[in-house]
Amino acid sequence: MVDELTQSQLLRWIPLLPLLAAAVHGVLLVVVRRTLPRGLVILLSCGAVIASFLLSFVALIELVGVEGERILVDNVYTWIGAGRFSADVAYLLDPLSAAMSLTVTGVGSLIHVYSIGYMDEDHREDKGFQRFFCYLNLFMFAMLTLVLGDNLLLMFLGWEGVGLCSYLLIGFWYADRFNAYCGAKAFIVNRIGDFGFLVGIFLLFWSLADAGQAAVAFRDIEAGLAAIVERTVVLPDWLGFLPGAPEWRLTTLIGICLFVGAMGKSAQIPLYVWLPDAMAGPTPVSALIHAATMVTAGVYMVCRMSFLYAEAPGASALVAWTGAITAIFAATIAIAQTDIKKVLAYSTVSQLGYMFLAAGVGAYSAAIFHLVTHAFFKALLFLGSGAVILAMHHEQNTDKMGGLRSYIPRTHAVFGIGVIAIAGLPYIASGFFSKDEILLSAYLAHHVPGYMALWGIGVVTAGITAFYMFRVHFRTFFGECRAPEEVRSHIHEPKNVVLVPLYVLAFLAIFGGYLGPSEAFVPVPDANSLGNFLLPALSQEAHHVAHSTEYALAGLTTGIILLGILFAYLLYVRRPELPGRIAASLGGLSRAVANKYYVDEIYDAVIVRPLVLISDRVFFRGIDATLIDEVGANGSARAVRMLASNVLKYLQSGLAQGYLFLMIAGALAIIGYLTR
Amino acid sequence: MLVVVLKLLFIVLVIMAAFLPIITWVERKQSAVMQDRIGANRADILGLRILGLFHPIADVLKLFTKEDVVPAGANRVLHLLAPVIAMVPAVMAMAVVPYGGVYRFGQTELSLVVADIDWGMLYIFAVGSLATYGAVLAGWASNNNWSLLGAMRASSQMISYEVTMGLAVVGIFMVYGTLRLPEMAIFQDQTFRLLGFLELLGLVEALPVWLDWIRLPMWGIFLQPLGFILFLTCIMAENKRPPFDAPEGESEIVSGYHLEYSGMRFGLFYTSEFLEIPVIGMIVATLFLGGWAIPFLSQETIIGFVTPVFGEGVATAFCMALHVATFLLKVILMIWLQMSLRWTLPRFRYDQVMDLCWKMILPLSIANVLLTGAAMLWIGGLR
Amino acid sequence: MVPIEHAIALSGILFTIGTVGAIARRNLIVVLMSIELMLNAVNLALVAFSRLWGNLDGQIFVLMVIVVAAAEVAVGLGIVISLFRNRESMNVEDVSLLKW
Amino acid sequence: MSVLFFYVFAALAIAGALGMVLNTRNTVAAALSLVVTMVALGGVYVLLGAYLIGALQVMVYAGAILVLFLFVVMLLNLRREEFSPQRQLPTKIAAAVIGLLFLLQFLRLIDGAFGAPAAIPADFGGYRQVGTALFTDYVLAFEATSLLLLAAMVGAVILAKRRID
Repeated sequence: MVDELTQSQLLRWIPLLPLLAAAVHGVLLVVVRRTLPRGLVILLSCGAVIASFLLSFVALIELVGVEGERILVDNVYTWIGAGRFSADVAYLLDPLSAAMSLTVTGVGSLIHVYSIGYMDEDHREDKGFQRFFCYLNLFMFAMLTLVLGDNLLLMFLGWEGVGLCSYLLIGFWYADRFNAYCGAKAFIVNRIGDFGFLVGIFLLFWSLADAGQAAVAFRDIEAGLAAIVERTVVLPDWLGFLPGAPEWRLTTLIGICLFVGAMGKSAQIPLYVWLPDAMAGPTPVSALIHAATMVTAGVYMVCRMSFLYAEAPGASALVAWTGAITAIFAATIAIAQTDIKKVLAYSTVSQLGYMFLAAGVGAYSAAIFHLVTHAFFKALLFLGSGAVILAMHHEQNTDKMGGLRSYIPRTHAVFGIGVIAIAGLPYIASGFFSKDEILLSAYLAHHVPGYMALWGIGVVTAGITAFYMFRVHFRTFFGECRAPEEVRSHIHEPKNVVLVPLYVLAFLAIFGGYLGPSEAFVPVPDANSLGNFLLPALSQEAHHVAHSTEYALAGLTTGIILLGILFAYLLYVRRPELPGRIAASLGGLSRAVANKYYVDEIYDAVIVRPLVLISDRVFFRGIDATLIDEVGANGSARAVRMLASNVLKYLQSGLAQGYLFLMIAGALAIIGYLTR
Repeated sequence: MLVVVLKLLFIVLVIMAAFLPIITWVERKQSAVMQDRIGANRADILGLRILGLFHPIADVLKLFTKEDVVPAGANRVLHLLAPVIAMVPAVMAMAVVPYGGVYRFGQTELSLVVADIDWGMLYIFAVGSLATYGAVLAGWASNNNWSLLGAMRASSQMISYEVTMGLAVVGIFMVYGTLRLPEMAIFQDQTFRLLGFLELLGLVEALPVWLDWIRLPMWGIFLQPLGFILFLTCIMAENKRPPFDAPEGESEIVSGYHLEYSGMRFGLFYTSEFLEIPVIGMIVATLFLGGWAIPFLSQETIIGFVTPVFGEGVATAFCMALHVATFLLKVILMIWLQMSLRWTLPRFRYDQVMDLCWKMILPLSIANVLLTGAAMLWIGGLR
Repeated sequence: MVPIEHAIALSGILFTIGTVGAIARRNLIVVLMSIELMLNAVNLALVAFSRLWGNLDGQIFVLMVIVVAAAEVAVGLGIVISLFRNRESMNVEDVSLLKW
Repeated sequence: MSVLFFYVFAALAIAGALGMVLNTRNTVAAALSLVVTMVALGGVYVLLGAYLIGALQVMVYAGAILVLFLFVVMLLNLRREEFSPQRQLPTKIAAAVIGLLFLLQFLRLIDGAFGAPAAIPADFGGYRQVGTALFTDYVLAFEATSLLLLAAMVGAVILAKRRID
């Protein structure tokens, strides 16, 4: 069914170029054990990524040029062909993946350039520089495969690939055990999610196969979905408490399974715990992988499968509620964090919550819109914080900062822009339009149970977001400097190679929102260009609402945001001594918040320790060592040896004729048996 | 049936009764001539001794009347058997060699070959390969170390030369496209233009007509000169006469495998050796010298020439006689060649014999095969 | 016309004789010869079948078998010779070192 | 006629085989009786229409392989078997029994198992047909055998070479 679509040999090069660069690096590092000169590394890696950015741009133009259904495909080769099942390595460019790939490559190139400056001191250390760019390119390949892949398997390949790269990059400075630990944590938590994802894929494939529609390509799945929409599954009794039990729609079950994968990858409750620790990696990594691109893979996947979720109201509701709760939960945690990157990490979690909220209420275009804008300003924020950290000589704790405004004004400016953007002040912040669209669609989502509550949570979270972002900003750049003297003396603006990407991102953070504002705010025809561009790729019905309501909602949100900003200003600029007292008065609550609600500790106690204990005692010592090794392997071997050395050896008399005799006898026996 | 028997008798009688004694005499005479002696002129009947032509008879009488010794500790049966076994193959080989073409008298057709089998050459090889046993058994049976040495030399030499002999004539088979000896003879009845190769090489467009008259018969010796030399060498080595008489080698191992033989049994070895000489002659003549074919004079021509005078029957008979005569002539030529070689060349040392086989003849014959194939492809491509 | 059954029966008989010889005789060379005999019996069967079905493949197989037999004899006799050099014996039972 | 020949050859072959196996005193005699078998088999092949195979049989087996055997026997100069002619009876009996069983089984199986032989073209089994088949369908096997022969040759040389030390 792909054949009558427009082919384009161009697509394959978008993911392939970074892969080639990574391969060159890898071969050099692993096989040849030599490092390229720094200049070549930069040329190769950044060149590859920028090239694939340009390619995606060209592809976009080609895509817009396509009349009829806007889809480009590039069948590279048949990856797996087994009977009636076949999965191609094929790339598909529709509006959704176009937006994604442009975001990924665009932000990616900027961050690559930034990394040149940031990883500077690593280039004389052992191969660090090249290794870093090798991983980064590999990540770009995996991410683009995830985004452009035209079937679930290819997507899963990319899915795992980005997981691997995130693991490698979080533990990039593996010399420090803690970083390695964080990497492992990220990997394991992701594996849990991936398990759900995989189960979802299998479930989907087999149910389709039962319906005689076996397919893995998205378009085929979409076509074949009608066959299984009506299917239902009966839940076991012990799940009776679930809403809608005991009979669920199959699509709901599949949707939930897939969403579990999204939870892991996109750090939603309960699997968000890895993301804050992922900040152990270099800051560009945090910006690229753990803010802009990889963590949004879950959102992308949900949107990509929107046709499925549209048929699975239960799953959608779960998505929406998970997103909302995550959003406010993470936001509250972010209030009390002192580590600048941790704050950003939690804000990322909560923003992802927003996106899922949008996806859950069926506003997929809004989700993608927010994804894009978030990519811009969150990347900006992370890179800005990176600049700060550079300036402070790898000091991340905001308690040791303050008053940096005067030392590094440029950084202060761009960071401020980022803060405003995420807070979402009208018209001057890209965050405003996207967030507002999300809230609006939540407000209108009558088909989702408790949609008003969702909307309320969204609004409150917006306020909290504004509060803690400005808190960080104030604590970092205002007041008097709390840094020790010798540090203070060396604070300096970063190099241009670091600053230029910041400027570009700042520009995007301001004006990125105008990709798709609602007509209510920007009264020009086809103002919401991104949304309209995306719509055909998503199964979502556009909502129509009076502009007045939009104004009212937006006004309310903005008011709350301003309130949050005001609080922040009061607490951290006017009366810096207040927060301490408030925390003291709140006592336990504030401690809980500061300690992220002890979630890690709980997981550790409830899941990790028992698991380790059981694995060690029962599975390793009990089953593996004793049962399998001793009894199974060695035991059988011993038995054979006994038999052979005591009985059978006498058959080997060393007399060739004896063997011949036995041979003939055996042949006779067989012949006699066969011809009896 | 009767015809077959007659043919058999003819060939056997001609070769055995007529050729053998003469060959022995020739051997003596030629050696005498070549060594500048007056040899073989003692035996006389009533005082008249025509060039010692009575010597063969004397030989036979002597051999028959000699005492027949079987050495102690010898294996009697095999000792008795060996000479006969040595004799048989040579005789058997004659069965497939044509000594004349096919002639029709009225209704009946007469083809002058005892057994006209399609795989004649294979038959000859098969039979020839059995010739080894005579020497081997003789040497082993007579419980004597010299004999044993001779036997081992004989066996290894003959096996080795069988291989190369087979390879040497592959070229001929390729050219003739058959293993059937009568067909070979017929093939060699044609002629070819000596300078034809100039056309093939493209040196000239077409030969002037008068040059077409410079022709050669399509004989193996012209088509496969290298093959001819190699084959002759091998087949002479098969018949263990000088210069390939390492198995006998009087000076080293006292006349080798038939050291312990005396009387008529030695006579049998002697005979088989001499019998192989004309057989070799016949085979070589058939393979390389056109067999019974008379160059430039085809059967039709002869018959057509004579018929008006004497009538067809006589003409055919005449032609037949002519062919047989030609054949015998060629055989005699070959015999003479072998004789002169035998008296010209000294004996090879044993290792030299083997080296000649494996290091010279084998590669050469393989090269010959390759060349022939290439040439045939080339010419075939030109045609 | 040769009766095929009898030809195959002949091959069976020869094979049996060869087997018995290979099992019962102690002289290494005779054992080798018995194996040759067995091979020949098989060849005979192959030829008979190729005649039966009018199909040449059997004869091709015979050619292959002959080649293999030649190779086998060459190596086998080589072994015999070196064996005889080393332990002055032709007795199969003298070469039973390779055992438990 | 040919049937008569066939039975004669068969009798010769069996006699030769028996002579080979039963002759415990004289290895050379055993080899010779095997020669008889081989030649007889060659005859049988010819009667069965396998002319090329027949010729090759005589050439290779009778003409080369068995001569090789004799050669070795002479080289090692085995007059009689060096070991006591009396054999341990059990082996003999076992061999006889297994042989008998095999023969019975075999005869039971082939009894009336075949129909009339197929009609065959002229010069079936002649060198032309076999050669064509050998060099078209079976050329790969042919090449493989050449490799096998090479290996065997090298092996034999290495084995039989007298170590100079």
